Amino acid sequence: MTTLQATFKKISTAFYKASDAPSNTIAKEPGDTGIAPENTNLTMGQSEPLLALRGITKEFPGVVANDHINLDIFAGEIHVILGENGAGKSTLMKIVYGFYQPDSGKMSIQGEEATIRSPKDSRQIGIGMVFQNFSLIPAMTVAENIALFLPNQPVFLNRRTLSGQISEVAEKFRLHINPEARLGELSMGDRQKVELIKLLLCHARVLIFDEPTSILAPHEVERLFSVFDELRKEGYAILFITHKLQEALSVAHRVTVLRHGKVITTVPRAEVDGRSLVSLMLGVEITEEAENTPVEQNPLNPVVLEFRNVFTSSISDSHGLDDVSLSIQSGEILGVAGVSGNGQQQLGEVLLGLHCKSQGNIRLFGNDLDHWSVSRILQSGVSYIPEDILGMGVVPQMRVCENLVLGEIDKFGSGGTWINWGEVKAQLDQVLNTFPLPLAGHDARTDSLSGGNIQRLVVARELICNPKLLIAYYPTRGLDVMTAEKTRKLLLDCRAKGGAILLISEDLDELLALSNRIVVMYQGKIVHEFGYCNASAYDIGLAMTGHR
Amino acid sequence: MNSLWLIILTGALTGAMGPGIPVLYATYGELLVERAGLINLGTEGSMLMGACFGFIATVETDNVAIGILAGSLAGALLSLIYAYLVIKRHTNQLATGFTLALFGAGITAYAGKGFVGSRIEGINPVAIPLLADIPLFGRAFFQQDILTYVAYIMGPLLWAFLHYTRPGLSLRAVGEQADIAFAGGRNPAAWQFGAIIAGGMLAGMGGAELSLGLTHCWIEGMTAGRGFIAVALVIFSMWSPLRAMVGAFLFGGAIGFQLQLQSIGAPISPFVLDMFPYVITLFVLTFWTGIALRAMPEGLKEVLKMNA
Amino acid sequence: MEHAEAEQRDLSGQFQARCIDLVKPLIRSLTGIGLALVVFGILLGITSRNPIRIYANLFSYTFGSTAGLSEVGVLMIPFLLTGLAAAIPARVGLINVGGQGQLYLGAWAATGVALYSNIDSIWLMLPAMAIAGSVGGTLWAAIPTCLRQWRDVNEVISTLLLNFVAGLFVNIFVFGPWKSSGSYGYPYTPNFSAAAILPSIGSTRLHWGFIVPLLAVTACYFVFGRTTWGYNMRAVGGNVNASVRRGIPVTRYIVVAMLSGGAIAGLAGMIEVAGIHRHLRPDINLQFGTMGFLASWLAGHDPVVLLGTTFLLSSIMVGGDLLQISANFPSAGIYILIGLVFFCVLGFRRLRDAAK
Amino acid sequence: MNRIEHQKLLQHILIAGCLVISVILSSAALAKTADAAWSMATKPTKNDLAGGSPEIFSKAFHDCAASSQFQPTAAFADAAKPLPTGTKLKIGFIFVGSQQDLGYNQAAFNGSRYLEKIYSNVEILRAENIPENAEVQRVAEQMIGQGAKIIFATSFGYSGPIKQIVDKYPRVVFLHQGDLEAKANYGAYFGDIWQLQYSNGIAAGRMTKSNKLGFIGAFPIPQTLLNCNAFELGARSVNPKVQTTFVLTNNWADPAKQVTAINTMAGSGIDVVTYQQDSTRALVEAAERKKMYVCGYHEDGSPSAPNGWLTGAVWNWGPVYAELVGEIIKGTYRPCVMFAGLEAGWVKVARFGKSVPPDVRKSVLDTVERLRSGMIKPFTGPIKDQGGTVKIKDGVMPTSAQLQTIDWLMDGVIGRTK
Repeated sequence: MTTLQATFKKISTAFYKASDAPSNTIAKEPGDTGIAPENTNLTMGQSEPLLALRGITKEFPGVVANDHINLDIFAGEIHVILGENGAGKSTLMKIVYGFYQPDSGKMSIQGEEATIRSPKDSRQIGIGMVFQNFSLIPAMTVAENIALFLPNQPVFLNRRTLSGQISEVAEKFRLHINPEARLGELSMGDRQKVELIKLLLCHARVLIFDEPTSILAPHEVERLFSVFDELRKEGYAILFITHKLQEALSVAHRVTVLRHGKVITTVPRAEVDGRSLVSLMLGVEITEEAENTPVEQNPLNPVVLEFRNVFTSSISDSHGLDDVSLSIQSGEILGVAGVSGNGQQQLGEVLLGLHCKSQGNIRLFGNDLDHWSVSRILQSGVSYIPEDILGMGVVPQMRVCENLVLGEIDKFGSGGTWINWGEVKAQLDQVLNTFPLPLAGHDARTDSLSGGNIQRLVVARELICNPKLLIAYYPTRGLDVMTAEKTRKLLLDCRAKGGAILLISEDLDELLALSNRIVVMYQGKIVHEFGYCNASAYDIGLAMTGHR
Repeated sequence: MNSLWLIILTGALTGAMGPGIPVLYATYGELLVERAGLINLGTEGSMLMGACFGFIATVETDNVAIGILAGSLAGALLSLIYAYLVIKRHTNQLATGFTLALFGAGITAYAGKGFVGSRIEGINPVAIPLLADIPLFGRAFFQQDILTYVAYIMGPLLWAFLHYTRPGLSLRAVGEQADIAFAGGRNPAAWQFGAIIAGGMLAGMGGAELSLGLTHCWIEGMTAGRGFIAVALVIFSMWSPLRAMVGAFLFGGAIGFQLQLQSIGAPISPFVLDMFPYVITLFVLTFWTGIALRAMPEGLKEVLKMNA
Repeated sequence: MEHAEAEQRDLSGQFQARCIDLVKPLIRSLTGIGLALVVFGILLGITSRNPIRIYANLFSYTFGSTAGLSEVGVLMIPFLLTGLAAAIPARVGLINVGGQGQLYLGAWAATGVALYSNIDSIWLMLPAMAIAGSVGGTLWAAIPTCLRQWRDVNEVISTLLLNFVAGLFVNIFVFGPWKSSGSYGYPYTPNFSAAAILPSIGSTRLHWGFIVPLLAVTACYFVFGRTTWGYNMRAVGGNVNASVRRGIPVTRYIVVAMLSGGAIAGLAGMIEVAGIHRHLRPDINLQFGTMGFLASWLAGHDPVVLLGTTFLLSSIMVGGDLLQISANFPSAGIYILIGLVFFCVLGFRRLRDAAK
Repeated sequence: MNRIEHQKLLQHILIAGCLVISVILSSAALAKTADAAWSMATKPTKNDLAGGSPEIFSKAFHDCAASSQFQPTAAFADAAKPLPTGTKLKIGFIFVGSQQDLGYNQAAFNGSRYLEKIYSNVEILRAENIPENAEVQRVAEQMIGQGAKIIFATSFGYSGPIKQIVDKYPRVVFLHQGDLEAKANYGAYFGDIWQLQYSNGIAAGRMTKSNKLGFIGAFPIPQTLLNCNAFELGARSVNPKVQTTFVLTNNWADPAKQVTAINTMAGSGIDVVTYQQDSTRALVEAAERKKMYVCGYHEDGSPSAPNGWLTGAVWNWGPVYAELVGEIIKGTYRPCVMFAGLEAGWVKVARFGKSVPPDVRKSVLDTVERLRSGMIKPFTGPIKDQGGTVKIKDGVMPTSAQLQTIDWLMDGVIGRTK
C-alpha cells in the first residue's frame, strides 16, 4: 500500500485515541471533550451570531488568500479555524481585526453591518486579537502595555486603578501577573496572559487567538485552554486558529476547515473525528505524495554530522541547547520536531558557528568544527535553508540572479574578482534548466517577489549544489501544495544521492512523510527519538509538548 | 588651597547654569524627538532660528514674552521642514538634519543682519527669596532668569509626561514600535510629526534663552555647535529628562570650570576641557552599553541600523 | 545561437532598464535644483537684487572662466574624498558621519610628517605625508569601528561626537607644541618645506592633488560595480544575517569598509594642508566632512553620481563668495541655497529611491 | 499619482512659506542697518582724528613713503591712472568676521563706508566671514576678477595666504592690516591701540575696590597679550596692588562664553574687566548686570552699560583708509609697515561712563594727552614677565613693531599664554 495511506492511518488512529479515549492526554481539561452538544446547540439556536462574515474575499498578488468566506461566530462558543499553513487563516483574521481591508464581502456584529478600517474600529465593536507574535512592547511594563490599548483612559494615567483593574480580571480568570513587571522579562506564557487581560479589559466580546499554543509549554497550553472555557462560560466568543487537529478536537465546539482560502466546511465538534478532519484539511488532490521509501539504515554509511552533548546559552525567548547529542549518516533524513522556540533554531546556528556553544563538540564529516569559518563549513558541502527566509535567506534589494549566487559568487563567472553577470546568468540557466521548481526572472528585484517565490529561490539555491549535508528549516513553508510536494521530492532525491538532511519542521505530516528518524526537541533537550516505523503524529505531538 | 578650590567651585557653579540652560532646552526637544524614534541633527538650526527670530521679535515689540513665543515658533517652523521631508518623503534623517542645521544658519545670518546692533532689555534674573541665600549654590541656581526656572521644572514635568500620561505613553509606544502603537489605535506619523514640532519649539526656546536671557544680543552663528552638544547630551542622559538636566549642568559647569582654571593659571589646555561633553558621552555609551541599548527606543535603533 | 540571441535580448533589455534608471532620477534632481534656484531667485528679487544678472554673473564666472572652474575643482577635491568616506561604509550599511574628524586627523598626521621628518625629495615627502594622512584618518575611524564591534556602540553617534573631539585635539597641537616661532604667536604651524607642497597647476590654485579623488572614484566605481568585493559589500549592506549565513566574512568587510572610509578622509586632510594651506592652522575646517556626507547621500552613495553632486555643491560654494562680493549678499546666505537644493532634490526623489 | 502631485505642492508651499516669513523679517532687517555719521571733508580734520594732529597724520604717510625700499610698481601706476568717466575705482575689503560684529570687523567695515563717503568714484567690494586660511586667496582673486585694484585684507591671519599671491597680481595693490613686513605691492599698517588699553588701565586702577581686574581675550596672539600688558601697566601706574586675571575664550565671537567668563569673574571677586573680543555687546551688558566696571575695546559701549562703562579704546580707521587710498591714487604711496596711534588719530578714546568721577576722567585724559605727545612711553624697561625674567631691559623703549611681537604676559597678570 502507498505510504500515503499508511501515513493517513497513523495520523487518524492517533486522533481516534485523542478524541475517544482522552486518558493521560491534555484532553482531560474541563470544557474540552466534556462539552454537552445540546449546550452548544442552545447557544447557537438562541440568537443571531455575534460575528458574521459574508463573502469575504482577499486577493494578494498571485494568490487568492480568502475566497468568499462565510462564517458565523456565536457568543459562548469556542470556534476553531483549522487549516494547513497558507490556507488563509491568518489573512482572514487580520481582515476581521482590521489590518487588511477585504476586496469584497462584509461583516456584521450582532446583526448590524460593521465596516472595519483599522484595529481601532474592530476593538470598538468588541473584537480582540492575540497575535502569534504578540503586539506588546518589551521596553514597557505590563500596566503600560495594557494602558496603551485601553480605550478612554484619563490623560493622567492612574497606575493604582489600572493595576486594580488588571488584578481584578487576573483574579477572575486565574491569570496571575505583576502589573509593574517589565514585559521584556516575562515568559511567553505570561506575555500571552498580558495579551488576554488586555483584550478582556478592552471589553472584547470576540477573542481571536492566532496559533496561540505554538510558543507555549504544555502546562501553559493546558492553562490557556482552561481559561478558554472560563471565558466561554462568561459568554465570550472564542475564535481559535490552529493547524493542530489534536488541539482543535480537544477544545472546539465547532470547527471550520479552511483550505486554499476557501471554507471547506463548518461542523460541530461532536460530528467529526480526527480522521474526517485530516481528510478535510489535507483535501483530496494530494495524490502524488512523495515516496518515502523506508531505507534500512546501513550502519556502514559514514556519519556526516554529529552533536556530542552540546550546550548553548538561551537567547531572549528561545531555549538554548541543553545536552543535545545527535548524529546523521549520509543518505538519511533526520527530522527535528518541536514547538518553535524549544532550541531547534540553535541547532543550525551553532553548527554554522553563529551561536557559540558553551560545552560539547560538533563533528562534521569527522572533523572537529571549532574555529571553522562559516564559509569553510559551507565549502565542505553544507547547505542551509534558514528559518526566516526574508530575514536570513536573501538580500531583498538584490536581483534574483544576485541572490542565487549569494556568498559563492567566486564559484561563478570566470572566477576571480571580476564579475560578468551575463556569464553568471548563463551558467545559472545551465544549472537550473533541469531544476523542477519555477523561478522568477533573473533581473526581478527580490523584494518585489511573493513569499513562495522567494522560498523557491532559496530552496533552489541550496539544492543545486548537491549538498552533502542540508540543514532545512521549514523548507515548504509558504509554498502551495503542488510546489511543496515537488520540494519534498527534491529532498528525497537529495537523500537518494547520498546527502544527509537535517529537517526542522513544525509540520508533523511533512516530517513523517520524509524522515528516516525523528527527534523531538522540548525546552532545548532531545526528549524522544522515533524510528521511521514507530513514529506517529500523535506520539510526536505529545512528546513535543513535554509529555512522557 | 581649600579657599582656592572654593573660589574655583563658586566660579564654576556661577558659570554652570548660564550656558547650560539653552542646551538643556534643546536637549529636552531632541529627547522628545528621539523618544518618538527619530534623530534630528537640525536642532542646531532650530536653536539659531529661535535665537534670531526671538531677538528680532523682541526688538520690534519690546516684549520678551512675544520674543520667546516667536523664537519657539521659528524653531518649530524649521523642524516642520524636517518633519515633512522625513515622515512624508522618507528622506534620510541624518542628511536632512545636517542640511537643516546649515539652512538655519543661512536663514538666520540673512534675516538677523540688520539686528546685530540692536539693544534689548532681555530677560533679567530674578532671585528666589529664600533659596537665593543658600551659601554656595544659592546664587548659582536661584538667581537666574525665568526661563531657567522653567527649565528646572520642565525636566520633572517631561519625565512625568513620558511615564504618567496617556500622550506620553503613546509617544513612547510610537518610538518603541510604531506598528504596535498603530494596533493600539495611534497614528505613528502624526505622533512623530507632533514630537518633531514640539522638539523644534523647545530648541527654539533654547535659542531664545541664549539670545534674550543669557546674552541679550544676536550675532550670526551664536549657538556655536550647541545644538549638536544637545544631541550628545540626549544620548548621555539615556533618554531621561532628569539625567538630561544633570548633563546640561555638567556641560555648563565644564565651561565655567575651564575659565576658572585659566584664571588661576592652572596648566590644563582649555581644549581638553572643551572635549568634556563629547568624551563623557562616548564613555557612557562604551561602558554602559547594555543599559544604553535597553534605554534606547527601538525606533531609533531602526534609524541607526542597529537591529541588523 | 538561440542562446546567444536570448543573451542579446537580455542585455539590451538590461541596458534600456539601466538607462531609464539613470535618466529618471537625473530629471527629478534637475527639476529639484531648478526649483531651488527659482525660490532663491525670488529671495534675491525681494531684497531688490536682480536674480537674472546675479545668476548670469555667477554662471559665467563659475563655469565660464578658468579661475572659476579651477576654484570649483579646488573645492571638489575634499568634497569628493569625504563623500567617498561616507559612501564606502554606506555600502556595507554603515553610516560614517565622521569624515570631518578623520579629515582633521589626516591633516594632523600629514603635518607631523611634513614638520618633523627632514625628507627633502618631493617624491618621498608627499607619499610619506599621504601615508601618514591616511593612517591618521584610519586610526580615527578605528575608534568607532572598535566601539561598534566590541561594545556595540552605534557608529553614527560615535563618529558624530568624535568630529568635535578631533577639531579640539588638533587645536591642542596648533596652539601648543607645533605653534610656529615665526608666526608672532599666532596659532599656525611653520610653513611646509617646498618638498611637502603639492605643486599647483599653472597660475590657478588647483593642484595636482586632484588626481587622487579621480583615481579613488574610478576605483570605487569598478570595485562597487564590477568586482566580487563590491557585490559582497552590497550583500552585507543589504542583509547582514543572510550574508553571514552564506559565508561572507561580514566582520572583515565592515571593518575594512569603515577603515578605508577613514583612510580616504584622512587623505583629503593631507591633500588640503599640502595643496592649499601649506601649513596647519585651527580653521582649515570648511565643513568638508558635512558637505561630503551630504553629497554622498544626495548621490545615493554612487561614486559616479557623486562626481555630479560634489560639482554642484562646490560650484554653489564658489558662487557664494561671488554672491557676497558682487551682490553684497551675506556670506552665510549661501547655505540657504544649499539647503533649498537639498530639500528640493531629496523631496522630489521617488519614495523607493529615498528608501535606500 | 494625484496624491504625489498633492504632496509636491504641499512641499513647495512649506518651503516657500518658511522662506517668505524669513524674507519679510530680513528685508525689514536690511532696511535699518546702523551707520555712523562721518564728515565729508576730503582731508581729515583734527576733529576726524579725534584730537590727533593732521600734520603728524599725513607725516606718518610721507615718512612711510620715504622709508619704503620699494620702487613704484605697475600696480600703483594702474591705480593712479585717471579713471575713464563713468567707471569707478573698485576696492576690495576682506573681513574675518561678520561686518556687524560690533567689534574689530565692524570698525574696519565702518572705515570702508567712510571711504565710500569720501570718494564718489570708489566702489567697495566686501566679503565677510572669510576664514584666516587659503580661502582668502580665492576671495581676493575673485575680487580682482571683478576688477578690484586695491585689496584691504583686514585680519592678521591673511598675511601668509595673501603674500603667496601678491606676486601673481603685480597690477593690484594689497594692503594688510597688522602684518610686520611689506612687499613691492603689499603694504602693511596697524594702530597702536594698546595706548588706550594703557589709559583704560588707569581708569580701572582708580576705580577698582577689590584690586582684581579681568581681561577676557580670545586667542593668545600678540595683539591680545600686548593689550593685556598695557592694561596692567596702566592700572599698576596708579595702583600698585592690582592684579589682572587673563582668560581666553578660544572664540572671537561666542557671546555665551563671554557672558560665562564675566559671571565666573564676578564669582571670584573681579570688579573691573576689559577684553579683546568681537561682538562685545553681550559682554558689556553682562558686566553691567553683574555691577562690574567695563573698559571697552573696538566699540563705544557706553550706551550698553550706563553705570558700568568707564572708558574705552576705539579704532578710527576711516581717515586712515581714506589717506591710504588717496596716496595710492596720487601715486605717492610706497609700501611699508606703518604704525601710528593717538598722535595721528588712528585710535581714539571712547566717551566716559557717568559713574567715572571727574578726577579719574582728568587723569585718564591727561594720560591720553601725554601718550599722544609722547611724554610717556609705558613699555619702557625694565619689564618682567610672569616668570620674573626681564623681557624689556632697563631703559629700553621697544618700537611699535617690536611690541607687536610680544608673546609673554608681564608679572602681575594671572593666566596662561598657551
